[in-house]
Amino acid sequence: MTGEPRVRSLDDPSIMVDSPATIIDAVPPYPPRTEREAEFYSLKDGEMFVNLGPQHPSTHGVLRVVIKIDGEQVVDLDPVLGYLHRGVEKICENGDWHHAISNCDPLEYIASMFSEAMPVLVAEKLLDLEVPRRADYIRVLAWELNRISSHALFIGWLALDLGGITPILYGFIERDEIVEMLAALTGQKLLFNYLRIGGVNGDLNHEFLSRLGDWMSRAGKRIEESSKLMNENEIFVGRTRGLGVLTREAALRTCVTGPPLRATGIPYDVRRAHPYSVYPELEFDIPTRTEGDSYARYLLHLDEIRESIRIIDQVLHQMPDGPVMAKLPRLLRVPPGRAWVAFESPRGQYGAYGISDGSDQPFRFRIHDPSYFTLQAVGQLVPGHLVADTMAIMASLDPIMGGIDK
Amino acid sequence: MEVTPPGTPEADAGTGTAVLDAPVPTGASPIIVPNTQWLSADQTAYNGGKPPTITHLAELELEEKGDNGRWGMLDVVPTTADYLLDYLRMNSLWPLLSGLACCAMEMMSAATSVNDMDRFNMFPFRASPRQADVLIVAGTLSTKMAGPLIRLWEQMPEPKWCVAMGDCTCSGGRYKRSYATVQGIDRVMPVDVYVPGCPPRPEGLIYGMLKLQQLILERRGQWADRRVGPTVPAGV
Amino acid sequence: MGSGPTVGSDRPSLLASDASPVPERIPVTDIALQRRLTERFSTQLLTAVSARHDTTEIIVGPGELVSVMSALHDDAEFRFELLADLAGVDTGVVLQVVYHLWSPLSPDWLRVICDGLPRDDPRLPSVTFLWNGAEWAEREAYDMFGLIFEGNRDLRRIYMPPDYQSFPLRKDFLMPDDASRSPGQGVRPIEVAFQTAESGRVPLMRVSPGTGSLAGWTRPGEVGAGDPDSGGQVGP
Amino acid sequence: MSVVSRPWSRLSLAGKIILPLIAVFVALNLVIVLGWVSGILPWLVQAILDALGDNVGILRFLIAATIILVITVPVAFMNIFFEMKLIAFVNLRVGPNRIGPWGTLASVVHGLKVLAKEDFTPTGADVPAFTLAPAVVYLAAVMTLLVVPFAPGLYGYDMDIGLLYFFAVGGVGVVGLMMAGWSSYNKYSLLGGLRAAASLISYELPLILSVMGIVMITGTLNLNQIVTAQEGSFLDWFLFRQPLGALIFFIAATAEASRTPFDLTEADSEIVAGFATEYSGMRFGFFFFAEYVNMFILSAMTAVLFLGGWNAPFDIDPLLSAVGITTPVSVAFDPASLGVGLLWLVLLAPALIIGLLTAVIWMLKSSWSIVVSLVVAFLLFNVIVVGALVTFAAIDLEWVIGLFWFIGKTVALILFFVLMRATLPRVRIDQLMGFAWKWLVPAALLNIFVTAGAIVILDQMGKTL
Repeated sequence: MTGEPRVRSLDDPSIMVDSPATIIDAVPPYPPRTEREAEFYSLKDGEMFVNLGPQHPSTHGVLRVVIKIDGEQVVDLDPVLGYLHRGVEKICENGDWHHAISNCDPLEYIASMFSEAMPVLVAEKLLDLEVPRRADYIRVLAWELNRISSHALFIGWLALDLGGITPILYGFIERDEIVEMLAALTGQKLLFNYLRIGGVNGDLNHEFLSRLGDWMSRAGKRIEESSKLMNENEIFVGRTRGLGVLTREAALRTCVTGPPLRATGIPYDVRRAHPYSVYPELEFDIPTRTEGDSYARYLLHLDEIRESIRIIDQVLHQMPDGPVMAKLPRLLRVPPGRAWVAFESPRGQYGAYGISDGSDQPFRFRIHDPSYFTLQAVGQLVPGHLVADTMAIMASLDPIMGGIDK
Repeated sequence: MEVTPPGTPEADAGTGTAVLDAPVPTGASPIIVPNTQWLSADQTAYNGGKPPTITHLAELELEEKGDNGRWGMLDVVPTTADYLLDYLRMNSLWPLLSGLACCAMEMMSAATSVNDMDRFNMFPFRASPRQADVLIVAGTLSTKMAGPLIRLWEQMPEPKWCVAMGDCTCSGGRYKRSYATVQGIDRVMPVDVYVPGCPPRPEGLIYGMLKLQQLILERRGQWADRRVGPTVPAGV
Repeated sequence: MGSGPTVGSDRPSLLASDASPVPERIPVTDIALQRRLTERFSTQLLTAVSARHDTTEIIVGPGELVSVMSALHDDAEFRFELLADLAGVDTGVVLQVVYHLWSPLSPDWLRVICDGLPRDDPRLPSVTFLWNGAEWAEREAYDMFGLIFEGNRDLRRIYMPPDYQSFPLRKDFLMPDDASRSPGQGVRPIEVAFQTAESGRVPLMRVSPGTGSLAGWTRPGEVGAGDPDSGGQVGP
Repeated sequence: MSVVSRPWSRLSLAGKIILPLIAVFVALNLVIVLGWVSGILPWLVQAILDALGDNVGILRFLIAATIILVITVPVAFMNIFFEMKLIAFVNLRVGPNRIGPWGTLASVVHGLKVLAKEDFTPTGADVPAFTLAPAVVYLAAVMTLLVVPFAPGLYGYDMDIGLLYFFAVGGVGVVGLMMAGWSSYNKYSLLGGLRAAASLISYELPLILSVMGIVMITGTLNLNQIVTAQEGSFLDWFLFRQPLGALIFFIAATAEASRTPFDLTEADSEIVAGFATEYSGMRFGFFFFAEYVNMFILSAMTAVLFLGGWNAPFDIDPLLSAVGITTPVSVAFDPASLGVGLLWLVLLAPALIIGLLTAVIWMLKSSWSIVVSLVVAFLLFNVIVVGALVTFAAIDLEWVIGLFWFIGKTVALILFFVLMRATLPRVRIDQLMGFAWKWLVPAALLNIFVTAGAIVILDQMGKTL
């Protein structure tokens, strides 16, 4: 707000510093430290920096992206992370294994049921603990419900970043129904602290089951209705088809997993590649597409919602009886060793690497978030497109800053 | 006061540009650059040691007169007019479209179809801080985000209000002991209404906004002095 | 503490007696993969190939990392195409970098541990020439542990502010128990500055089970056998 | 200086408004008294009256411009309320329902609140351009309304080049948007201003070409004559004689008003608020209003050019004559003939009718007190009288019924605009330009050729299109 030089000509817009409404000046005030940074922060004539974020309507949280544009065309971009860094790994090392569950909860605040599963699965693997089958089925039920709510929000956000204001509200209707349903099961609406080492917190209750049946009776139809608003929309298809094409090789080299990887034709889904829980006993397909563009990712999410509804149907029919918690000592001392678990979240392969030194606290707890790796693809996909497409591509990769910044 | 550490491109410029022997900083000698995270663009705001120039009450704050006698001879009429103005402001609160973390989900959910904030004219969410009235800080505030958040607050035109949504913004919450978070946003910016909960339900946020309406009406045109620190307004 | 348990050992479950009526799960390990690894990298591994659960594990030194990883990625008998994870580890004595790989040819995860990186100047080659997606993971490891990946084109801090001076996930970085001080009062985030090994004061660090009290805190020289990851071999 | 500035800064906004008003009032009184005493004032008044009598046209123009400038504000409020409620309906929401009956006053509250916000000029802004831009945009929108014929005999100014004036003045708004985008000293604003310039200028072309067919058919640029050329039933509207032109005009008008799906100028999800990013307070309010006034004007022009303006979709005179009414009803009624009866009528009739209604209501609804029923009866009486007057006017004065049809058509088009905003996503800038130059312009030219050919052929056959 003070001391910025006044520029009065359009000859060299690049020396225009950002005005107050962009809350950070794009160019850092210190000398570049790496050759990549030096290369990015040097301008050819006609180019200028535009700073999106950390507060921007469509960066999905506090992501900050510095884009170098030539007219309306994006030449290069540099994502800047860390505006939501909460030091979860350090906190997990300072609390015991049970605290880790609630500390990992807010990482993926759209699908908390997945992020809170990391310490649970790691500790169970280190304990060689056999989880009761009913607990496993309940976990799968909760996971798939949460996956559907997350995908519904993805569809809405993609439309919102393209300028349509209605689909996000329909998506939120779906999401609120499912989340209230899970709140009846877990007691919390957003950050369900439900999974436990050796089982789940509580058994299914009547309210949850009645809400679930009520929702299942019309879930498929509702999904088709709300997707019809966009599938048959010429503007939407024209803006997303052929946009941000990610090739197989690039996806593998960039360590992209989840829907963006499956949209390129690689059927990598941890539920099938490394079966965990009771997924081997369930029938479902891994939908893939070969185009690899934003439209393919959008359609892939729709297919995954249908598959999740299939899984939920089977789970409800095969749900066994029995306990939902294994017997565990009150003070849980996890035997020493290392363990790596991976499982499929709505955004790809969630992973956790835990080291225990025999105490009740994890010695090291590494959190692997899929969207942290998926977001790197933006640097390859966006350059060459227009400013408006930056938002569409980022939305179609579906990053969640809570998991990215940890 | 820029110190260029050894190992950065300036220090040993001209080294090989091959990828494998790229100049990289050493771990033992940390990178030292001037602090840009905590100096907001307006040096005179908040921690600058000088009185704020953003609000038009700056002069009064200089004279430590508070809000007493700011009308002078026209005491009756402007106060009544301000009552009317505050009635308008109370009924048209445009929040800033900015969410930090988890609570942002519930903030959006409060604006969507199920529980509709638009009924109370707390809509639309403005994307530009220049046109916003309320800053709903929803989610954990990290030390890296604190500077930008302060600057957002400075950019909003008076009269403006701040609602701290969630435990993390009220007190630090479950990340209070972290090395990278601010223990409560009232340490870096003024707060009018606190909405606890992790996260609060949308109904909780709407209740907090209704409390904010009550607060606006009760201040009768006299805005709270923007002191950084826990300020629980009277009468709410 | 005595000598720490070796990592590869397949310990029986603590709860085999009372856990559940279902018999204990037989760990699935890919014997063929272990044999192939042993034949291929017999000279380059620091320890024998070990396996537990569904994870096969090899430990290499920083010198051998490039050849081993490129062989794992390129050879037709391995084809570990997907880098599942890249994690830094501070054992309290040395630093490690842990890679998890996935191959369509094997039901197992492969864990490659690059062991024996000295604390004061931990340097190892980058794997961005195989997976350019590892760039940000290495930036995170540099940010949290101070690991220097030679060949990473963009080794900056990614989470902490650029003027941050220590590495939070190292074991000598102590978490403050009182959260009274806060950046809001002009104080930088609470941290214990990173101390090199040859600097005078060696900070207390946790290498053995600690419950938060000083009972668990020891100096790095004293133990080291106590923690599972150093496992006796420190450096190549 | 501080002697003046310090007390001034202590005043609140209301104080800053009221204090100058008092000073101006006192000054005016002094001027009047002195002028009257010295005899200057009567002479001045006489001179002014003579001057006005000489040229009534200018006077009429000034009055019309003032009235139109005033009525744009409630028009904007109305549009904003329609938008809020209809979008809420599409979103399965309730929408504002707290202020006023059914939340009808929500938009008014928003507008007045914007008026009372801090007015802010960012450092580094080009102050003159920054200050003038909202006025330019708003006035460009308002001045186009001057030539719109609302009803027979009800128009701001009857120009022979009305259509040309409309396009010419409407194009001035682009200058304001570019001024805002450049002077805000912000890159988002810069992008928004340039986008506005590109899209609006390229859509002016199909907008103008699409109405050439009408001009060729009617042979005039005068909007009143264009409307009168569409008299008769709704089959005579140009919508059915120029369907392609109507379509092109509506699409181009959507882009001119920068409404979804062509609202790239303030694309929230891309460039924060476009050219209005740095504007706060009432300056932003001007942009905000101008958008909705533009929407109203373009709907009105679509109604005038293609939907027959004030013409009724069907002729209601036969119906009325069937009932027995022949329009215009000639009321031969001389109040003086009543003599003192007029006094009774004026004084007693209301009281008597109100009393009767009160008694009836009080007897029918015993839960109400006599006072309440009195109030209700008074309101009911007023409703009856006003309704009777309006009916009489609608039958007798043709401009009332004309205004009714005109406003109806315009509001229907506005609701269609809003519905598009609620359902459609946004196009990209290159798609926008490509659509204008590759599809709309050729189609408009084709429309012109076809119309010309039809005119010539029908002329040979001795008919007219």
